[in-house]
Amino acid sequence: MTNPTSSPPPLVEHLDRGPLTEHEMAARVARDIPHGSYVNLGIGRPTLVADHLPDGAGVVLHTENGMLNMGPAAQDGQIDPDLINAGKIPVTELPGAAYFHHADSFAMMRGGHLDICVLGAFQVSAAGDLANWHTGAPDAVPAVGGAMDLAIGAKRVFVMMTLFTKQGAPKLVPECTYPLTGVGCVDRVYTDVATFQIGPGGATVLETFGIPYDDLAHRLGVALSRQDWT
Amino acid sequence: MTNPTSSPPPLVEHLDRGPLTEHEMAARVARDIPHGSYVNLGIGRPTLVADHLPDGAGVVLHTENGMLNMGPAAQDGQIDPDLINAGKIPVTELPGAAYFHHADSFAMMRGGHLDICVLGAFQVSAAGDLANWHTGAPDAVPAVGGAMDLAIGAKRVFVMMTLFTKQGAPKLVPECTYPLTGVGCVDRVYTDVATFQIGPGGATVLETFGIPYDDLAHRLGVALSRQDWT
Amino acid sequence: MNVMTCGDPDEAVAGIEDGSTVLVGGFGTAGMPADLIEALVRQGATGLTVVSNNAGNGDTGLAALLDKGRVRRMVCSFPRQSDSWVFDRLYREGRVELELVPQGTLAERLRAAGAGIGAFYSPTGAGTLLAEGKETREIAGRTHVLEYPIKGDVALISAHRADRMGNLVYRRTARNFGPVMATAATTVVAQVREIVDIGALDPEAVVTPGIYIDRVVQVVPAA
Amino acid sequence: MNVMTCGDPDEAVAGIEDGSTVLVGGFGTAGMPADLIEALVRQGATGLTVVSNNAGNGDTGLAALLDKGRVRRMVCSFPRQSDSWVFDRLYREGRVELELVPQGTLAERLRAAGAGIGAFYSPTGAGTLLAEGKETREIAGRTHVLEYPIKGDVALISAHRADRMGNLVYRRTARNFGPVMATAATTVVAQVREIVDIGALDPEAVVTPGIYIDRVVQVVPAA
Repeated sequence: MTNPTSSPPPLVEHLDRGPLTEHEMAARVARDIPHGSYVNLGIGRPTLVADHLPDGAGVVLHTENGMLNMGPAAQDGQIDPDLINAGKIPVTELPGAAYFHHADSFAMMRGGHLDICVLGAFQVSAAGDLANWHTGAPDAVPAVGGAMDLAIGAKRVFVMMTLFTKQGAPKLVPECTYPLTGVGCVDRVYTDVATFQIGPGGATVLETFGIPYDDLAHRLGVALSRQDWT
Repeated sequence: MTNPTSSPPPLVEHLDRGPLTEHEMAARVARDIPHGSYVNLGIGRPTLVADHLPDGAGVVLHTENGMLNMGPAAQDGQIDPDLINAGKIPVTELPGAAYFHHADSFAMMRGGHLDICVLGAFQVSAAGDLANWHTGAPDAVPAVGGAMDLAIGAKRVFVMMTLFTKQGAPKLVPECTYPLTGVGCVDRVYTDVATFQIGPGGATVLETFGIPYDDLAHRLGVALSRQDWT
Repeated sequence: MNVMTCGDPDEAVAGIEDGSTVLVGGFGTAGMPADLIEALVRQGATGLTVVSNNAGNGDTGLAALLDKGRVRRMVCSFPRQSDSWVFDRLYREGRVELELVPQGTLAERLRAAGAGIGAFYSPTGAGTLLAEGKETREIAGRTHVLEYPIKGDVALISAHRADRMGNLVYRRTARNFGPVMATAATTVVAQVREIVDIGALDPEAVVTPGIYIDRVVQVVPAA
Repeated sequence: MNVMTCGDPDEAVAGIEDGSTVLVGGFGTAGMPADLIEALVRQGATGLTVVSNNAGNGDTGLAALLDKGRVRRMVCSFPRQSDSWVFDRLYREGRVELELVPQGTLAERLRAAGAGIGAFYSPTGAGTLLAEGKETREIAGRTHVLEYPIKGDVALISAHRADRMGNLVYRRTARNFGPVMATAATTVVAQVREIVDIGALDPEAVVTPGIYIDRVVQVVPAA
């Protein structure tokens, strides 16, 4: 496998369309998951990625509560309280599944055996720091779950999020202001208006959706780079 | 369970007989294994203890190569190369057995879940230090196996050995001269001529076989104590 | 030692002392030993430290135990859930302490307690709030956090089947924390759906060997 | 990633480089990947570090690899056996290095490599020759030794059955080091007695999930 994070492809500006919908973002992430990968999809929006993996992709889904080869969400007649995903949603089992306990499941994750995990985020820094577990609000009940293990465990960490908050604040930032989940752990950021690669030199824009690179760079308060066609 | 190591019983001198044979030593050890104990028997002489556990003793044998509820040595028709004990001897499986890998097996041991292990020894010190893996001879190929894990892992460590070498040197010593297997780990020492309890105050003689206490104390260069009938 | 087969969950939790650290299995409701927790509520022990992935759902189980003021301290990874209103209230009122532990670190600290590991270095949480005040060390160019074992006085777990030696098998993702918690407590109590004869479980498929189990009780599964 | 089903053991060990660290499963001959070791002898890689519980029996397998001078260093717990004459000779002649590791520490260091644990404190070996030069720490009144992971470039293991995703089940005490070594190497090669279709193994009884396995080869069991 060649490592797609090593040398970014030339920038593509998709200006004939608007920002990606949630499902288009999920499809965009799915396109970057190599055949046969072992993948953990975080709770919430990243779960949608499963719906966009083509038949025969050979992708094996891990759920950190102790299973490989997890199938789609259970339909009415299939619901089994003993078979849930990390979001506690009833799911199904595919042929070739395996069950294991929590220490083994997180050993698998922490030991770097998962090829990719896809996570949501409040903020990602240009250095790849991730903040996705805690808003830092004083009255919030903090809860971390497996977020910190996922952030540092997988071979490649993909973040999937809208690029701006509802209030218009950028979520790709020079430094996270929310409490961190992991330091320097993010490899790619898939958003509605652009896809970023995070590397030693910071954030490189791979493509934009409905916005030219220069406008994007202007809206974000982060140093960006781009690879031009040569 | 009351802890038999806490207050030694009064000394019994068996003077109407000679030293114990190997099988009598094994039977003596077996007598001190409570009903339902989980026990690991070291390679060699300690293996004999299994032959002296009464029917219905409910003792479950652990073998550190990954099994609980190990049965007796395999007879001709029963030999299965996949089923061996820690001494690499073909054994059998009893109903209620369980198999596990080496990390789990030694976690069980190191985590203090085995009630008793019975080991051979080159030397035991009055402070309970054990030397049973290496003579220290310069041309010896060193090999330790699971000895150090067994020595520190079980709730109680019983040593079974002759009290003197063939040359007549005591094997219960003020300080071990052979390289140590574990520090302060031995609880009981079962020998052909006496049984010792090792505690904070050193070695207490529980019983002798064919030798009066005073003669034993004279032959051993170790401070001993005894509990008299009150 | 010998496994005790209990007649009901109340017998199974008898003797749990005030101030105990109780490990409670389950991830959400999967693998949650609901009958044992209800019995613990009846049993009355208080001042408990409860170690569990979550901090109760709705008004039953752990939530009921919390609501009755029996829990001094929760050690968990994900207390906040859509229906964790009891914990949320007590936490905001300052009536329960919380030690928040990343889920994998929680599992590994429990394993360490069961495996006789004195402490371990993990990269999880390095550079975050949850590593504040903890010792760190650079190993192979990466910051690691020193983590210590979590040992329980009691573990309450749920499994699918037990044999009369206490060997356990689980079912699907209900396995979760049961096997590690079973190794990490002085007294381990398992509720199971069925107790089978010795020899009825496949020795290759036993997940928790009976050596870890002290008490077993068969409960009728909720319909 | 995708598991490669190999036609024969030679294909399965192709590409192992000089100077590699090779983890070799088995305890004595149980679980020993004999066909893969023979193929490694033919393959020719040299300057190897071999991590295995024992250091070869008789004149075949690891003993043959040692005899051909391919092994620079052995990491094992019990090299000396009644029939380990090849290792014994090379060791006495100073032609092979030995790192002697207590058996449980060997297993746990392999697990640590697979589980992303940077280092751990173990009470095993404290105060003995085998802890000399190692960092120690008092934890809960007991001396612990700091131990680091053992990671392999390649692991050669033996299992009973594999499915086409690389899920493995073992048989009886032949399980031994296979499951931990499978987690601890960059490339993991398993020889099995039978390859079965996906779905033919009980998901509750899979011991090594396919995520850990890179290559599988079916071998004919010795009669």
